[in-house]
Amino acid sequence: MVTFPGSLDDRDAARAVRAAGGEAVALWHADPWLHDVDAVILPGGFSYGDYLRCGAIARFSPVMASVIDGAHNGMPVLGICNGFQVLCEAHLLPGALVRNDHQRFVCRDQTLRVENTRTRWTSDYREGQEIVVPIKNAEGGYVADAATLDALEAEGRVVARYVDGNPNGSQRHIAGISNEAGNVVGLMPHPEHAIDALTGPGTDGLGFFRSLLGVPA
Amino acid sequence: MSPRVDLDTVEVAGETPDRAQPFKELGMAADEYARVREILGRRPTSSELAIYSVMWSEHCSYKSSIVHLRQFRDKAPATDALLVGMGENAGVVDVGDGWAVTFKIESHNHPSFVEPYQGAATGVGGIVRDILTMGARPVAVMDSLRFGPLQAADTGRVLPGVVAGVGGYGNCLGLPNIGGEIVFDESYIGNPLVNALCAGVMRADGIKLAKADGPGNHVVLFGARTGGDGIGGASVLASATFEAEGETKRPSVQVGDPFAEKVLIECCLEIFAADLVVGIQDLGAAGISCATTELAAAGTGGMDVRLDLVPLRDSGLAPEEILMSESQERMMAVVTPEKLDEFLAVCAKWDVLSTVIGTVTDTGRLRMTWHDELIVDLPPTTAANDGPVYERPIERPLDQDVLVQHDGASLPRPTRGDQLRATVLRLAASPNLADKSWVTDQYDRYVLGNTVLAQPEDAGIVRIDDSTTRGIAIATDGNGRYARLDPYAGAQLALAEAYRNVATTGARPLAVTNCLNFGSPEDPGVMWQFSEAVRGLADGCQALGVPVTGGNVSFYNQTGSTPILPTPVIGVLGVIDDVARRVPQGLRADGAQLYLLGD
Amino acid sequence: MARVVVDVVLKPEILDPQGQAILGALGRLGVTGVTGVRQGKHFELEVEDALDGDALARIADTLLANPVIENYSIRRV
Amino acid sequence: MARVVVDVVLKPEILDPQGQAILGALGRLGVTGVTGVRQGKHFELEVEDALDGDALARIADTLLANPVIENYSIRRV
Ligand SMILES: Nc1ncnc2c1ncn2[C@@H]1O[C@H](COP(=O)(O)OP(=O)(O)O)[C@@H](O)[C@H]1O
Repeated sequence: MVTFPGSLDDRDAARAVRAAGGEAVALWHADPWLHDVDAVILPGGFSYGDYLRCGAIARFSPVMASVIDGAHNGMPVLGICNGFQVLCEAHLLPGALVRNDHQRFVCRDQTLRVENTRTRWTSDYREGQEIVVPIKNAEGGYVADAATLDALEAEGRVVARYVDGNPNGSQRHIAGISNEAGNVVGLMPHPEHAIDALTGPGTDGLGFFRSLLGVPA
Repeated sequence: MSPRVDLDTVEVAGETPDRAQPFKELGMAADEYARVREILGRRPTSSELAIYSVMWSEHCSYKSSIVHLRQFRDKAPATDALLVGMGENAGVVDVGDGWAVTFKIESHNHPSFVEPYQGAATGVGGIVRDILTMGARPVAVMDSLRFGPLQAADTGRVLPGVVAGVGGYGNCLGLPNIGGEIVFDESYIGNPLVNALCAGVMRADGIKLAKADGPGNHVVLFGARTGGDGIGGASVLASATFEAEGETKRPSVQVGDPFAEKVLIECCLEIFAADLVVGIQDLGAAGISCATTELAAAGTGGMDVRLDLVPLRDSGLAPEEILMSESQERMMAVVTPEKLDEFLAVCAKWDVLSTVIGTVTDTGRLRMTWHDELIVDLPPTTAANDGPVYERPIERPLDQDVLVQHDGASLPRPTRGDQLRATVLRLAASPNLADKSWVTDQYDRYVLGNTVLAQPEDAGIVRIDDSTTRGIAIATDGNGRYARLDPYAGAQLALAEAYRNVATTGARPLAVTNCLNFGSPEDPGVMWQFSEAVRGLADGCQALGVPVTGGNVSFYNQTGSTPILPTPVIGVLGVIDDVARRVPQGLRADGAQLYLLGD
Repeated sequence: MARVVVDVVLKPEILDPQGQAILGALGRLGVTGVTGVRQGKHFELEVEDALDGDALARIADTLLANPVIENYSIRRV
Repeated sequence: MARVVVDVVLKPEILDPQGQAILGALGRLGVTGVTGVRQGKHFELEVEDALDGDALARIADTLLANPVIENYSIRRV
């Protein structure tokens, strides 16, 4: 679990990892050593205040050099919200995330359809399963050129889509995508806020963390 | 920067007793100025005048309200829940199992009118630092807002910026917003109210206080650099003393940097965990003037400060301006020599600028130098605690009787079904009653993973930490129309509503905070509203057995001679032993029975 | 039809957290030689030729910039 | 010492909700004659004279703009 200055949901994501039965290890942005972890989560928040562009500055932190290496070597990496933005800025995932079409920050419970269950982070779900997970972002609209979008769809790399209303103007209702190998996933919604019915809309988000722990590395 | 040739030093002040000083422009009365001269036995230097003028302002000294606010202490019910009472940055309440909670509400009304986004954002930033200063991790924010009618042009300008500012700053800090209010009324055109509440959690043995104890200890300024924010007043001083032409009036707008505050929070929490400070104070409205005088007054009593060491954003700032700057995201700590290195190392880890600017002394004097020249030499308690106190004239307005006579009995009432239907629809569509998710959906309520109740519930609940089942419930309420009709009862109704909202979640109400938004204290009618509201609140708290732990007064909310509706906003905090047992509102089961309690 | 560019920058005395963050990032990237960064907004407007300078100034003043904290410049390109 | 301006704009094919919103607001304000608005970013850099064009392009390319969605222009002023 990486903490950048300005990360906010790092403790939440660590809690989700523990809830799924894993051990959460804190990684610090300035420390390039990944402490021999099996997978990395880039949490939500406003790294470096999200000044300039979301994720643009975090992408250059020392820890990211190691994360990029690891991702290329097949290590599972999940970027949630701001983490998704960092992954796009780091070119581990194609496209970019731009300001919501309605221009406001939006926080709400969102229904998603899981479309690709072959990634390291989604194998615990059924294909087509609908889940409810909070979203909260101001710059969550996924954009890419038409060729990239077509390729993502053709290769089944759209991991999840928004159903019942697109909360931010994301192209083709994309809520999350993966890289070709399926080890790197970026998600705009926050599964770490849906692991306990007491503090979230339900427990639908746990599957992302369970998926990782269920598949042998 | 080289020392100023015509620096107004203590020595110069002694030699030029008759030099005219712009105390009026700084909002100081002639007799207040005379008292400063009496305290010092000479005329103040321009830097000393800067300090006294801000510390004795209504905003910092509560000079018009303090005689009334004392009732909160005098009538306080006996309670053993109170760990720190009124007078500190925020009160602290014992919530059991060694946990303590601090909470407070504060206004940022005028700045939000001038620059809605930044005004609201820095309002949130300021109250969060107040909570942090007590040694607590901030865990939730709430906001209580008042605007003119939805259709008014002023509302169209102010409202979107205020909501975006509250959200922008709070979301970026990673603090869940768990509730608040938004009310529309004519009287708030040109006088929007932006009251922000923050709650924080700590171990009861980890409370930090704002005091500079221990001669020889270091005074460290850390956080953002000091810039020309909010020093409209100080430029009068600077120009009157060294640049007769005067530079362009500096902006009174403070710009917030939530990212800087977020790292400041994490940095402070690490500093607290390692027990690295003797005392700590946030820099709010009166900036360095307030932090130095209050820390010294509450501690050993003296402090030496080298003002030229303050890191600046704008190298041209004069000492008077540095003293009055309201730059955000700054803190001042008192650190022992043994712990200084460790303190500075934590700051470096978080990339937080930290600078030793002074030393605690036992001289009973606050002394400041500017490039080795003495520019301030005063007894800090005189600035921090012994400000002027006014018994403002109070008079029940003449129109009050007429107003109250209209008890509504003569208003038309719906009698038929279709009329009732139309009335219900009109009420449901009124902005004051309609769904508020268009506002609350702009606030993050999930972050930190401890939010158990939030919008649209009448009270928010957060679990205080995920190692426990214990939680706190908070509600804020206020009704200016009731308070206008009867300020005494209006304040009590607001208290009772917030109290009920907390109680119905299953939490036990423990403590009260309040933000008193009124017109000009120089208007005897307004002062009557104020004194009645305070009396009502104090009596109400006594009857309910919950103490007032802190709050804030905002006067001068008026356009011309027309004040806003008197608007006491009351926050009640309660504790719930097991958050899983909280009671949400709404009917959750088919066949459930409805009961009406009370008469 | 003409194209007009309006650049909006924070007044020099106003804190610019974004510029600060970029400067910090450049330092961490090992880029030397940049000593200051201020971030502002850049607007490109398509306007009819009839729209005069006064009208443009009004647009900049009321909508594109907040004169309390920002300055702007207008140029036709 | 030199001052360099870098303007960053969204590529034409990328939707610009901020520009759209401004256009809408102009309409509501009764301003006619503006037919298009795009919003971008404007950076003012203080740089040492030794910093050459290549170095500036690298800064713009890697940090100030995201080439996936944005174009930039650099000018010394
Ligand atoms: N309406 C009020 N009710 C109770 N206490 C108040 C009220 N207004 C101010 N106070 C108390 O007076 C003290 C000074 O308040 P304030 O100046 O707002 O604090 P700060 O120094 O953090 O700005 C605080 O302890 C505050 O809680």
